[in-house]
Amino acid sequence: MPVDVEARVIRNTRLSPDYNVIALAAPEIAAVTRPGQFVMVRPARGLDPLLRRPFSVFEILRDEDRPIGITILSKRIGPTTRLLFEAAEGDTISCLGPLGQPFALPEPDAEAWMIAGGVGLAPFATLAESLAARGIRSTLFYGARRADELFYLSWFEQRGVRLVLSTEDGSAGAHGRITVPLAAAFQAADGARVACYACGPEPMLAAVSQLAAGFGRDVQVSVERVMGCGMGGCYSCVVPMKTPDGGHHYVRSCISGPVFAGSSLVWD
Amino acid sequence: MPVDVEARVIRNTRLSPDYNVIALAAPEIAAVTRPGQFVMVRPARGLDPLLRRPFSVFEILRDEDRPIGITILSKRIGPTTRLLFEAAEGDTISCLGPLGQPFALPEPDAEAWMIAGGVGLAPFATLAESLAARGIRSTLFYGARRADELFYLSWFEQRGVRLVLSTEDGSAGAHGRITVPLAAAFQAADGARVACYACGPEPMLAAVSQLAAGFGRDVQVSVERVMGCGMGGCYSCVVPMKTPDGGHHYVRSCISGPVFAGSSLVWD
Amino acid sequence: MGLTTPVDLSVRIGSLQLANPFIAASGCFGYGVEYAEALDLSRLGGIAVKGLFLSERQGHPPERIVETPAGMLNAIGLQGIGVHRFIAEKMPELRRLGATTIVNICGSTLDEYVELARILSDVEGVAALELNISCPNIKEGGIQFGCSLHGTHDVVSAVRKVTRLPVIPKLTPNVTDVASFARAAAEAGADAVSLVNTFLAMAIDVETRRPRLSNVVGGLSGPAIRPIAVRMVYECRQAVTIPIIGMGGIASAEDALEFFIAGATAVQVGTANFVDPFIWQKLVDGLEQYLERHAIPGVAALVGSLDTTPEHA
Amino acid sequence: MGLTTPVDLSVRIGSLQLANPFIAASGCFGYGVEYAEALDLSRLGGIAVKGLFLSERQGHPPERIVETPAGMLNAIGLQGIGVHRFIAEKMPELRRLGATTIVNICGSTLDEYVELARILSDVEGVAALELNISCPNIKEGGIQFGCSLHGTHDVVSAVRKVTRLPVIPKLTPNVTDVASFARAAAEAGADAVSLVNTFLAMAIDVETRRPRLSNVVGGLSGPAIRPIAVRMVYECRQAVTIPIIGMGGIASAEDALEFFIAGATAVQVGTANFVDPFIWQKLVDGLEQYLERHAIPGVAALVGSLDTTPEHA
Ligand SMILES: Cc1cc2nc3c(=O)[nH]c(=O)nc-3n(C[C@H](O)[C@H](O)[C@H](O)COP(=O)(O)OP(=O)(O)OC[C@H]3O[C@@H](n4cnc5c(N)ncnc54)[C@H](O)[C@@H]3O)c2cc1C
Ligand SMILES: Cc1cc2nc3c(=O)[nH]c(=O)nc-3n(C[C@H](O)[C@H](O)[C@H](O)COP(=O)(O)OP(=O)(O)OC[C@H]3O[C@@H](n4cnc5c(N)ncnc54)[C@H](O)[C@@H]3O)c2cc1C
Ligand SMILES: Cc1cc2nc3c(=O)[nH]c(=O)nc-3n(C[C@H](O)[C@H](O)[C@H](O)COP(=O)(O)O)c2cc1C
Ligand SMILES: Cc1cc2nc3c(=O)[nH]c(=O)nc-3n(C[C@H](O)[C@H](O)[C@H](O)COP(=O)(O)O)c2cc1C
Ligand code: FES
Ligand code: FES
Repeated sequence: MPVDVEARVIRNTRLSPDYNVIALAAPEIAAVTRPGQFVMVRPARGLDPLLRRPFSVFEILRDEDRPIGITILSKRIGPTTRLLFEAAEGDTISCLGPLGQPFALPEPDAEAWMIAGGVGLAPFATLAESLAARGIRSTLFYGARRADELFYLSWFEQRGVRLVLSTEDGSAGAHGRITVPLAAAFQAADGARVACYACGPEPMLAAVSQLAAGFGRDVQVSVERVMGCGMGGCYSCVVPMKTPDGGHHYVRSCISGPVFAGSSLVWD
Repeated sequence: MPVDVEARVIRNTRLSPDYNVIALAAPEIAAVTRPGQFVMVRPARGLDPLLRRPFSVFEILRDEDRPIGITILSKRIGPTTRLLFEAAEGDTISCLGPLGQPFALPEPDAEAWMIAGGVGLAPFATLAESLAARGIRSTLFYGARRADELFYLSWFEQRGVRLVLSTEDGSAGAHGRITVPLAAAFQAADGARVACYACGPEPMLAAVSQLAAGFGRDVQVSVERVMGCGMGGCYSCVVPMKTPDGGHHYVRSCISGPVFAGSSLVWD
Repeated sequence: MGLTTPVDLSVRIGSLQLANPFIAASGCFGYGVEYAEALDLSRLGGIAVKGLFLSERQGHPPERIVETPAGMLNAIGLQGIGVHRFIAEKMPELRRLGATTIVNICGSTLDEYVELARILSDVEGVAALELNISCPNIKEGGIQFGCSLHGTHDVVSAVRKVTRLPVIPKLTPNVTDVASFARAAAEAGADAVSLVNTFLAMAIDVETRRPRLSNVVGGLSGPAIRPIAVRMVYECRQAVTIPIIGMGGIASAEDALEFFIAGATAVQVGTANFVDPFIWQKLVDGLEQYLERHAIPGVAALVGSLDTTPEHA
Repeated sequence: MGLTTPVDLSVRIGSLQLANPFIAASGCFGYGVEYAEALDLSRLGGIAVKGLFLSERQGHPPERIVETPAGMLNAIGLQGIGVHRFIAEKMPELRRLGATTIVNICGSTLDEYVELARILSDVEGVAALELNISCPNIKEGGIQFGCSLHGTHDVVSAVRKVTRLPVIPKLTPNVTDVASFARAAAEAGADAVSLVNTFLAMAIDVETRRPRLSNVVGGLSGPAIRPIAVRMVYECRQAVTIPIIGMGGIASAEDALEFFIAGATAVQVGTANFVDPFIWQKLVDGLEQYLERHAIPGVAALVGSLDTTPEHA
């Protein structure tokens, strides 16, 4: 059951000129959020911007194990993310959640691969913690434009996550897209039980889904569509899901997703 | 010539749960503003609220005689004044001015009476300074709802301004409206040369104008009409000015005012 | 709420009694059931469910919405499960939850409206029919009726003949004289009219020089349109005596009050529900407080109470 | 601006050449002279001066404006000094300052429009006539022409006969099919059409239950209406070949670009000038940068360049 919290900003950390991590006091949300779920956020006081915007829950903040809040990893691209970038400690931000279907966690004997492009890293911090709590070995395939847009590397390392990195300019990790090291990993993994998760720009999700399919595997993708309500009310956030007859129908990614089997969607 | 300054908030002092004085870095405006002039202010970043709002220049801030900024005395009644109330040091506020016709200063041998109701105190700090600089004796008749809504009393006293106070609840000064002590003062002033200035709610301006007229005197009133532009562009801010035929025509208070001879306007 | 006599929030729309005058607007609240986990649906005055055709519809490809100043455009294209699946899959839960269900229906032809009305009249728990003759986003449905006085008259009287449910045509604001459409609807036997649907509008991505919506044009809703919607409700109030359900940009009790005072007996809330799905209790509380503060016994006494006498008469 | 070939910001409206496509909207810039201290008026593409009747007009009592979500209502009631005082008192200064002056004229009868056009045709420095047949705020003037196709046609052809100045009827958005009005205007010999005027709207003070404007209703302008205005310009672009002057909520170069791409050859800016009287240089700079960035030689190449082919065709 989603709740709406006027969440106080505990901390706002700028990671780069465009990225920030904002910590929000929202114990009710922190207590029940599962990896892959999201919140609908509204930092504005007046009517501009009007609508909430969806953001993955990045971290769960705890005070001696008691969940006290969440963080959001935000990339500045428009009015809401600008307000999130500029928010000051003590401001309040309206935060509705948790929403959406979480990732399905793998069997204990599988390993897990998280595949992130850019701000698509966001759902994987909570997932990494859940995986670690189950003792599941995990790898983060993480691609970005440049080395200085690869964030939280030590955070993941501290939690035992193996890192495979790539940058478009070659300034860290492999040169190019993350699909290159990923393809090699699929090749090497052979028959191993691997649960794959991906989040990032849609072309990347399409590429990863197709790549996985080529190896007879599936990926849980977290899609990011423009969302009006996040609750199933508006039908704005649809993705084309395959139908048995070879066509597609539109399903609402806010309530049926944002996590889908990559193989179930039509990628164009 | 008005300029538009993205003025940094130097300081924001709350005087009460509704009133604040906000100090803005705006040397270009501070350098040329004359008593009675106003600025059109917009603290919002987005489109809500959309339009600027008019505010009297309250004080001129100086750094060793160099004008560096202005203050605004604001009473919280809506979205803009709420933003002014909540503004933090370092925020920027768009500030267009100086605008409008200033008060006419009296001859050196006259004395001056400033008649303020509530936030109508705002234009009188700069006026008091100008009067003091000319060596003109001045009195502030200042009415408010309660004692704790009488602000800046020592500020005026330090500048040699005599104070006559009234409150609606009798908690300071005379009990009731400021027109009561004012009527007594008119009575006592007899033939003395007095320049009268008034700013406050329109019913008060009407009452003061009529009172003055009864004693054969006039008052320079500063009217506060809803203003769309402050520059003469929109014709929203009109006041009815008497015409010789006993009728009236509408004049724009932003460019022909906000200061008018009380006797020139139609009060209803 | 203090110890005063409780104010009366209930309103009557034809034979339909609503516990309070706040209705979820069609297309903005799914089929209602989506909100059942978050809200007690029986506490809403009513729920106008997503516009239904006879058969399932795919809707338009994304992008389907775009935010605009104090508003949004939508071109969903009436994606929907069709009336039969609605009755089978959604109505049982709506009944169970005690929702006052207003079914918004759309047809490509007059016969389809009649058929939909016939089918829904026999369904337990359907409280009223809202005739969507005003969706700006699809070519084939509704709007050809909504933009013609004859069309409006014909579809309302045809539906009227086949149902005893309250019939509420929903008017488009994209016309020169909305009051004449309210009149046509009333003459054809409508129990009430609802207005406004969205304003036909568009937004352009200047970098790509392409429309932001896949459908090129869409419907503008949200606070931006409120002043126009209030004016249209006011005009209709002068033209007809049947109840008016007002909407367009309501985001607070104060906004809703503008509509009641202009002449609406009930209101719908669409876009603002996206921003705050918990708005319903706030609307009820705000209205209640207002009525108490002004010593007005109930909503009915407020409806159409605008005082337009000149200030200094 | 870099070292690239300078882009061409000039546009042509009939026989009228504008240095850039940004015009101050009528009623939002006084008679122009009010801004002469703050701005170099010759740097604006043009100035549409406040709507003029033959004789002086008092206008409506206050309140005349009220802010609404991302917009404002106005019911000024066309207060004005009349055409004769305008010519005597304002035109000399406008000429001296090199302003491209478009005179917005209003009449209560067809004859008044003709008379105004005749008078102004002989005045040096008048660059064009904008026929205000769309003011929603006054009962007697203009709008009865603007809401009827015949009325629009008649007033345009009558004015056309008595002047060689470019004739630009200004269309109201308060109609079902604005494109048909553009067509009527074009057929009657208009050199261009301008649109949109304001949307008839109202706001209510719920505490007093009185209208916020003394005139009860007023015209909605500002960013709120932009998506509707862009759609209307786009529709007119399909309907006529004469130039379109677009307006409605433009507050940035990007907003203006939506109008050019939708089909406007020039744009007017009203409400945003109240918010930022120094907007003009920003508009020019923003447009210039956009054209350079996209290697578009001039505004003309941008006009009506919207690409509506489906994304995955
Ligand atoms: C389930 C979900 C989880 C998300 N998690 C995060 C997150 O953790 N961190 C984060 O930074 N962002 C995340 N996003 C994306 C985020 O919602 C957008 O960045 C946000 O809406 C931007 O808001 P804005 O007001 O700043 O800009 P807007 O004005 O909303 O957007 C600016 C431009 O980007 C486009 N745009 C907006 N959202 C998207 C999108 N999802 N895909 C493609 N284009 C888009 C808009 O159409 C517009 O042109 C998530 C989205 C979804 C659906
Ligand atoms: C020349 C001039 C100088 C002013 N100087 C000051 C000043 O120094 N300090 C100060 O606090 N205020 C001053 N005001 C008034 C100030 O402009 C308003 O308080 C301001 O517009 C409120 O903005 P808002 O967005 O907070 O509320 P708004 O939403 O603009 O207003 C809230 C409500 O108050 C009404 N309202 C707004 N302005 C006025 C008004 N002037 N008279 C009556 N009702 C009004 C509105 O109609 C609305 O109902 C001045 C006004 C003028 C014209
Ligand atoms: C996303 C969306 C979908 C809509 N779908 C429908 C619909 O199916 N049937 C209908 O009659 N109106 C539909 N509308 C119109 C709304 O019911 C309402 O008339 C309009 O949005 C104005 O109200 P608002 O400003 O409160 O949103 C839709 C509106 C939106 C925003
Ligand atoms: C205060 C005000 C006064 C106006 N007066 C006139 C007028 O005299 N003649 C006219 O044709 N349009 C008039 N308009 C309409 C504007 O010229 C313009 O069409 C409308 O405001 C939409 O543009 P905007 O959103 O940029 O303001 C007026 C608008 C406002 C806000
Ligand atoms: S965002 Fe509204 S239905 Fe998904
Ligand atoms: S405020 Fe616009 S003319 Fe005075």
